[in-house]
Amino acid sequence: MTEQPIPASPVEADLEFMKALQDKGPQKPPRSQWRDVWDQFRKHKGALFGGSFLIFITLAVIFGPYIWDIDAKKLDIRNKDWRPIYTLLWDGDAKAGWIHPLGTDQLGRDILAQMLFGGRVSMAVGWMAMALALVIGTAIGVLSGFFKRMDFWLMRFTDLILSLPILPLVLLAVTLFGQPLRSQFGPEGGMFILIVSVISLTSWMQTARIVRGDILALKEREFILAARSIGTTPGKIIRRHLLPNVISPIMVSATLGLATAIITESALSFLGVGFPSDFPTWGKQLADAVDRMQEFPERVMLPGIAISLTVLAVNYLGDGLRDALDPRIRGR
Amino acid sequence: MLTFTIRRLLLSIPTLLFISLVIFLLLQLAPGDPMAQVPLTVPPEVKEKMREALGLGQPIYIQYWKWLVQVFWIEPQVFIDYLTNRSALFSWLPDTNLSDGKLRVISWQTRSPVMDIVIQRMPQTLWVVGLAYIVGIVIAIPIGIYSAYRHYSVFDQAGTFITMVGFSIPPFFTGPLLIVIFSVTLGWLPSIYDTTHVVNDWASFKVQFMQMIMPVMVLALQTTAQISRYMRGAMLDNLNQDYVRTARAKGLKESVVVMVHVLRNSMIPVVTIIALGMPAIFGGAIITENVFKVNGIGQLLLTALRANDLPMVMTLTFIFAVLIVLFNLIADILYGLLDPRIRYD
Amino acid sequence: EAHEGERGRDGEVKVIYWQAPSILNPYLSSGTKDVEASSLVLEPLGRYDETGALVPYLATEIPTLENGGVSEDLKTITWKLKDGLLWSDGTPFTANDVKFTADYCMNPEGGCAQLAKFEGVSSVEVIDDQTVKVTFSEPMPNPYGPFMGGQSPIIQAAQFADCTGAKAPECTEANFNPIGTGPFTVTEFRPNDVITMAANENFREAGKPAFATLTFKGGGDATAAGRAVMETGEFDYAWNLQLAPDVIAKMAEGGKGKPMSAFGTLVERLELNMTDASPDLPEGERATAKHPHPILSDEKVRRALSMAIDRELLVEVGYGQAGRATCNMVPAPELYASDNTDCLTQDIEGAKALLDEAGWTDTDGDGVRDKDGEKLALLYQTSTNAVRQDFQALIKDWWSQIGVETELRNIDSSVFFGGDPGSTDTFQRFYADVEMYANNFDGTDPQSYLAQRTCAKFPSPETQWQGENINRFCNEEYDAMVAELGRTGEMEKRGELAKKLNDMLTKDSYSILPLVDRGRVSAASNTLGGVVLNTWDSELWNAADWYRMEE
Amino acid sequence: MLDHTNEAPIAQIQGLRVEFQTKDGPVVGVEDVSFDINPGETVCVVGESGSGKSVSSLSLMRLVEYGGGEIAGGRLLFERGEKGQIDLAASSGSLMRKIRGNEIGMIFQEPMTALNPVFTIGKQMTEGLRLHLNLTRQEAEARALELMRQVRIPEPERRLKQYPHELSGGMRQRVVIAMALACEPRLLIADEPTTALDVTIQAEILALMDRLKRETGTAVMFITHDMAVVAQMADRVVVMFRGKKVEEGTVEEIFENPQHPYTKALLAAVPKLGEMTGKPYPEPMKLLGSEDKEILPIKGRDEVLLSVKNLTTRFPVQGGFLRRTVANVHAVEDLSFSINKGQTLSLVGESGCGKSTAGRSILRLVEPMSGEVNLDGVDVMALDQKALRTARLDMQMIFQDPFASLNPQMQLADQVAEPIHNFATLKGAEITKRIEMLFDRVELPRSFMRRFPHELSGGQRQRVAIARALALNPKLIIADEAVSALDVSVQAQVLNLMMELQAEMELSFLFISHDMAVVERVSHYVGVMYLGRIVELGSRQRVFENPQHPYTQALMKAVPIADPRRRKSEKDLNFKPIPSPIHPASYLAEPSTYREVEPGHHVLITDSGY
Ligand SMILES: Nc1ncnc2c1ncn2[C@@H]1O[C@H](COP(=O)(O)OP(=O)(O)OP(=O)(O)O)[C@@H](O)[C@H]1O
Ligand SMILES: Nc1ncnc2c1ncn2[C@@H]1O[C@H](COP(=O)(O)OP(=O)(O)OP(=O)(O)O)[C@@H](O)[C@H]1O
Ligand SMILES: [Mg+2]
Ligand SMILES: [Mg+2]
Repeated sequence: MTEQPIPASPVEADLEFMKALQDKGPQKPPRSQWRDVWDQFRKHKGALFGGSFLIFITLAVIFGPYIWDIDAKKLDIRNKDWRPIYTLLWDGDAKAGWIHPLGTDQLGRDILAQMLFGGRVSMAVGWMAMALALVIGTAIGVLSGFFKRMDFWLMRFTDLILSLPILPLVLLAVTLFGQPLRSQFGPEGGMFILIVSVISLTSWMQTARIVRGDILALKEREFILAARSIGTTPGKIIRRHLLPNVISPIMVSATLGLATAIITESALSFLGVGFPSDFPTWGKQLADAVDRMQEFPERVMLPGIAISLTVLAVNYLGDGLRDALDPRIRGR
Repeated sequence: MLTFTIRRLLLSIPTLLFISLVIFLLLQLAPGDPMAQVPLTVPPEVKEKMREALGLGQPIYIQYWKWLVQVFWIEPQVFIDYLTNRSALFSWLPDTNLSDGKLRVISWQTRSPVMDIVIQRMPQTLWVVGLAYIVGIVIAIPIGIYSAYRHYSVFDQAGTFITMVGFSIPPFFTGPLLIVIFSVTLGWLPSIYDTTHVVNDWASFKVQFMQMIMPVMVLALQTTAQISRYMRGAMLDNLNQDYVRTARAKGLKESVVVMVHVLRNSMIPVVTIIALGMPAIFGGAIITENVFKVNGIGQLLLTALRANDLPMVMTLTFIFAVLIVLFNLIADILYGLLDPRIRYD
Repeated sequence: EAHEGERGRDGEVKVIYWQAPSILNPYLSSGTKDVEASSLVLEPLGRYDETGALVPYLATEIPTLENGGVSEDLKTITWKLKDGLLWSDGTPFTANDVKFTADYCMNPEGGCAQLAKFEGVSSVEVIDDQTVKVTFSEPMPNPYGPFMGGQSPIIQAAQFADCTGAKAPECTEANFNPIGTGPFTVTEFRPNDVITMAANENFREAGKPAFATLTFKGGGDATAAGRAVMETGEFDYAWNLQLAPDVIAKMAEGGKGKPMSAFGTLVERLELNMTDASPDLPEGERATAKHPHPILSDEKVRRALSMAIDRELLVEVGYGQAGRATCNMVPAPELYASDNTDCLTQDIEGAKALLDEAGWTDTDGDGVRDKDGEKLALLYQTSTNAVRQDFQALIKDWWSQIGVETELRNIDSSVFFGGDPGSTDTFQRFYADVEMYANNFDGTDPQSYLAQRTCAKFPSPETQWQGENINRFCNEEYDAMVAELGRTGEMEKRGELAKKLNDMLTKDSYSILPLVDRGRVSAASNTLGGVVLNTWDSELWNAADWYRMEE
Repeated sequence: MLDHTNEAPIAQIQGLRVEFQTKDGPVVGVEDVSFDINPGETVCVVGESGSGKSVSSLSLMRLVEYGGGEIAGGRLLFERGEKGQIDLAASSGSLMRKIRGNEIGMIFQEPMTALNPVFTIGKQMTEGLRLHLNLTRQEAEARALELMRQVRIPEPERRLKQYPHELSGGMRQRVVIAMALACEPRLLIADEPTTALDVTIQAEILALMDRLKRETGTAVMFITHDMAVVAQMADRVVVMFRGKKVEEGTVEEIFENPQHPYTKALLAAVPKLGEMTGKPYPEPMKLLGSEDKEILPIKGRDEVLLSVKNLTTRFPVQGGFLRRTVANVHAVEDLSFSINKGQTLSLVGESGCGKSTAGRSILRLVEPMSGEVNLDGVDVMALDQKALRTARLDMQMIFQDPFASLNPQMQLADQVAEPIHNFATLKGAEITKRIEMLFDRVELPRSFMRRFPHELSGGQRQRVAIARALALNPKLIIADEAVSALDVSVQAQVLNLMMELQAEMELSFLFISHDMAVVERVSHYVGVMYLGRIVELGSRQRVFENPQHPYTQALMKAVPIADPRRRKSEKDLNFKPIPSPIHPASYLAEPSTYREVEPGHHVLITDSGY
């Protein structure tokens, strides 16, 4: 107490301590919420990488086909089996050149064009299926967590879907809805809708379970009771109070969901119920190239790396967004 | 706890009946024909006769009812007969012949009882898929623990990276890749799994070990990716709890604090996640089994699907559903057992 | 010869089939994998050899008109069995077993998969222990259906006595472990997985088989099977490697084994739908004779489509050594194969001219021809399979060069080839304009194969979409000629007729566009001797002659 | 105060400085703090939340490191008896592990979370014993049992085999104390050991610690922000403020002659039981720094706003195979009272006696089993769900934990506006105006409207909760432990705010609390609850000055008084454990009958279970 720096006037000092006893507010001036989110997000290096990569790949697959305007489906059988340009580095005689920087496949289709176009499809399927699965999973999870009466049956419904074999399901969907969708949206559009629906309909269960668990815990929190006491309707409680607080597990599911969707799409092509055969997707390129893995490793590596990097990017982006969207973490 | 278990078990019976009905209808509605693999040289009239012999002409509800009776009434009788006649445990009981002359669930492809084949397939599935699950868990848990303990360290980042890459690469790529490297190029490991191999001494164990490495590793990669994420999350949740500080204030070693106090709490959610993943083991791994020719349940399901062998698909799917419902219950019970705060009445 | 010696001297031989056998009774499954696996155990009276010639197995000789085994009226055939034949369980093999086999398959409740082999059989009589006579209700120019080839081997009467009719599927033990006369006996059968076999101690030829045991592994895919034989050397024989030629060539570099190929009657073809399958038509009228196809009914268009295709290139891309470009439905045997080779040269310009001639021109400049406001657009479907998808891509490309727009579609083969009348995606239903698949005929006689294209065999709603005339080709002249073929016993004459029929379907009408005569590629280890690849019968037809050799 | 001055201090903190590395750069937790702890002495460290009390104590244990802190300067001298003096700040990790739990014991604030939920009490107690004293399992268990007896846990044998959640909060805290004492440490650090506990249990624990200190001669560093507790326990007091020590002295010096303005302000904010004696109406507190405000008693009106009759709420306990109700938790049993307009009725009682349930039952946030609730002429019990929602326009609730009762993901303005949106009482710009008005009203700067709850201090958060409750202009506010979680100084301000609002807007409060001093300050009427029943009901003055029911009397005795000269001795305390409110389904609860001891002062005469 001896070393206390004594302020100039004792009265002033008193007042200062008096004020100190009042509530201490935040020292920093308030800022726009989105500025804040962005600032927090920027601090997360992984998220920045993930975000930039995703933007890059999205732009690439959207605009790439206009810039690199070789038709991905165009056959050029005389120029088949080109190697990527970099093979020239160690093998001067390799069949490679700038016309096909990443080489061509066994029918002479340009691999770069296929990657770009295939990425477009894979990304679209991945995002759509993931989004739909999240919506379904979250809805089921919230409903069964929030309404006790529905819980048992919704969870048993989840068990049911978990145990359904996907292959007959796809075949059934193709039979029942294939024709109408084809005539409505064309063969590719129709298949797209079908694949997206099937993938999402069979991959929401994990999300539902996790969300349900979190909702069960959140429901007991006091602010939900508070919301009820001020007359908030259940619908609004769910929308305004519960959902924003389960963002984090949903983000995690989203990350895994995107990967699963891209891979499931390729597995479907693999099993022969996917897109028309001349319609490239990353998954299909990967599956098709497995047989020639030794001769043409690039044909598996390129789509493989593209899928992995996308998934990683989404994962990091998810981490960063989760931190950025949570005001508690953001404040720190 | 006991009443809880019994109640849930009883409630699961109607659930399972309903699930079986849905699966049955799904399979009925799905296109596909058990004659699809019959060569085109066989004329349609003959195919029609073959279909009739399989009982395909009957109305759907009769087919379903038959299946129900066979699965719920006759198969248990067969099991009892087996117990009293042949099993080591109960053969002292008078031999029963409950199932004699009764029609069991017969596969259309093999014309033999589905259950026999399923039982025949169990060992390799359990060996490979089960071991992969265990290996995956054994690898994942330390990774998860250490990543959480050294949160945001290089190790944590690398762990995240590798597990996510592992998760995002499909097994139909990793499988052949390993085969090309280890079987074709290096010649160290067999590329084809021998299901008839019997382990009876050290040498044969080594052979078994060699042929299991690759499929186990491919499958374990996926498990590791998932479980280590959960483990890390659970550890992170618990590392900041007050009781950890209490434990440290007692002067306990850091290893004891983390490996006893924190781990025990973090294992509760992870163990239930692990339990929920168990049905998948019995379900086999369709793609990996196919790549390495392990020919377990997954491959059985795939061939049955390809051949539209409905009794087989139906029974396998149903067994899978039973396991899912059962392990859901087990996960709940485990949660109650592991966490003393939770009590079911 | 090197392979002589005592039975079982060469230890183990390992065979891999990427489709796993599910049953060893060929009468309950006609799946190739099951028939071939069982051919190691069960034997017919005679087989086709690699040239398609008939060779006696359990019979002393092949009965013919010349040797009197076949009656003049073509209504009976009498087989004489070899002396002293024993089943693998040591009991004697008699004519009774042969008769039983026929009864077993012809039982109306049994759902016998090989019933077609016994078509027209009115009775089978046991003359004595060594002689059996088959009587047909109609004259049979080709009486070698029953007991000939891997699909109708003889099963043991004693073993299957209680397994006839509706009880057939219940005899799991018999169906999994049939007692036979072949070189091997089943030790353990794991359905859809693996079969272990041991040499048959009672096999009729001394010193055979050379191998004491045989492991028959099933499952996986063709790539893995090929790899196991040619690259890692884990297996001795891999069946039917349906892989792209460059993939097979790469595998062969592994040096542990080599691919072999042989040709049969399997032809990959395009079927052009003669009826309108447009979804705008009401259900029940789609793809039926009521509505002829608006585009493909014109022979010029069909011809143009055929001319645009470079079949040699297809072979190069998809089959390599294992394929030959062909213009024929019946590519073999020589007696029946037409010399038609017109289609082999691609002629894009000619095709364009033909389309112009037919009135299809590109009026709106979008690269797709049209006529009367309708586009020349086709839906082209096939089953899911890597090579077929490559073919689709190539053909689509060629057709686009002549101004035809093509939409591709592939369907899971279990649906496509399944006869589910409820599914719109079966190949019989043909809700598309063009369809690609492969078909062949059993044995060496194409009569019933050609008869598939008669007007009466249309798949239609009335027949639950069953029927073999897939593209709904209908020509009275053709029907009459098929009837004539059925009455003709003289070989020369039969050959003439078959060729004419073949030409009517292909180069005269272009209603079917044959693409590739598909051979069979299998691989054998460098150390496996005695393998003769045979496409007319089971590939394992001469497993008794296999042996191990030094590299 | 014991005379140990001739001995060397057990612990000397000299110029301690602790820094935390955060994303925004280093943060100083404590700066240049020095004080000594002598043998056998209790040093109380007081100060508001965040002043560095915990950080100082954790530094002494060298546990700050695990929270991301770093001892950046100063010495922590610790006297180890024969082994001499060492500087803890410079000791190795292994030496620290020998000292922790062995020579220095620590008791933490939260009894609910300080114990590992998945290990038995026995395991957690013996762990340290076996480690430090090298005891065998049996020996350790015997010692644990002895310790349990020492801290007076009933049925100690059974407790050792139980899990933490099976014990009540008080028992758990005793276990934590026993654990800290296990190895007979030379120094015991108690970081707010009673903050989370009921008065009665707090009194017991304080008495227990006092006795243990006397019996074992351990030095105690006692951290708290509750001045009443300080008055009860301390020999010497260290006052901390913003990471610095501002004053140090004996307990009498501090209380009777505080030097530092901060200490003075702190003491002024502490409500003292008995301060209101003789005053019929509640009045706001006189706080330093706002002396200029006039203090007026709040009279209210004599019109009944809320009347509750025979309210009973039971929670069914389901069991058995068919999940039938086998027993009931009799949370609220035959409760009757009324609240006048503009007045406050307080419900006091121990944890679990049914106070919250009573409050929630009135709002029908839990469905009562029977009874009548009449709010300004509306029969609340008869309303359907829709009408009930509308009825809630008139009655609002403020919850105990200001952090838990606000949605962490929503901006404050939205949270305050939510009830308005729900009932669409206002539209468009009017809403904004109203929110601004409310923020002004609860004395929050308008700039806070766009913030999130975690960016506010506890008191500010509670103000937001109050603003939300006021948004609809309710007639009745149920304040369920609305100030229990707040710092004294902040608590005083919030209480004053509530009282001001009451005076101004004629609000009625149902004030639920277990803090007798606070209740004395704010209420017109008081109901003392025990096991779901009101055991005594009357005007605050009568109940406090003339408690009749034995439970009320015991409760009053347990309340610590912020005056070092009025310390309670352990002998005064006599608490029975609360019986279980769970009764089998067949149980018939008897109706409550009351005796009117004075006009308006009722005492339960039927069995209360006490
Ligand atoms: N892990 C940490 N990271 C960053 N700052 C911290 C951390 N722990 C404490 N602090 C800071 O150190 C200061 C002192 O905190 P401390 O916990 O000692 O307060 P306290 O007096 O114990 O308060 P309370 O009464 O709320 O327990 C605070 O300003 C706090 O912000
Ligand atoms: N939802 C519920 N289900 C079952 N029992 C409950 C429920 N809520 C409260 N109880 C029980 O009712 C009794 C009264 O609880 P209540 O929360 O009203 O007490 P309280 O006086 O508010 O205590 P505290 O001071 O700890 O908040 C307790 O025994 C409690 O366990
Ligand atoms: Mg503290
Ligand atoms: Mg309460």
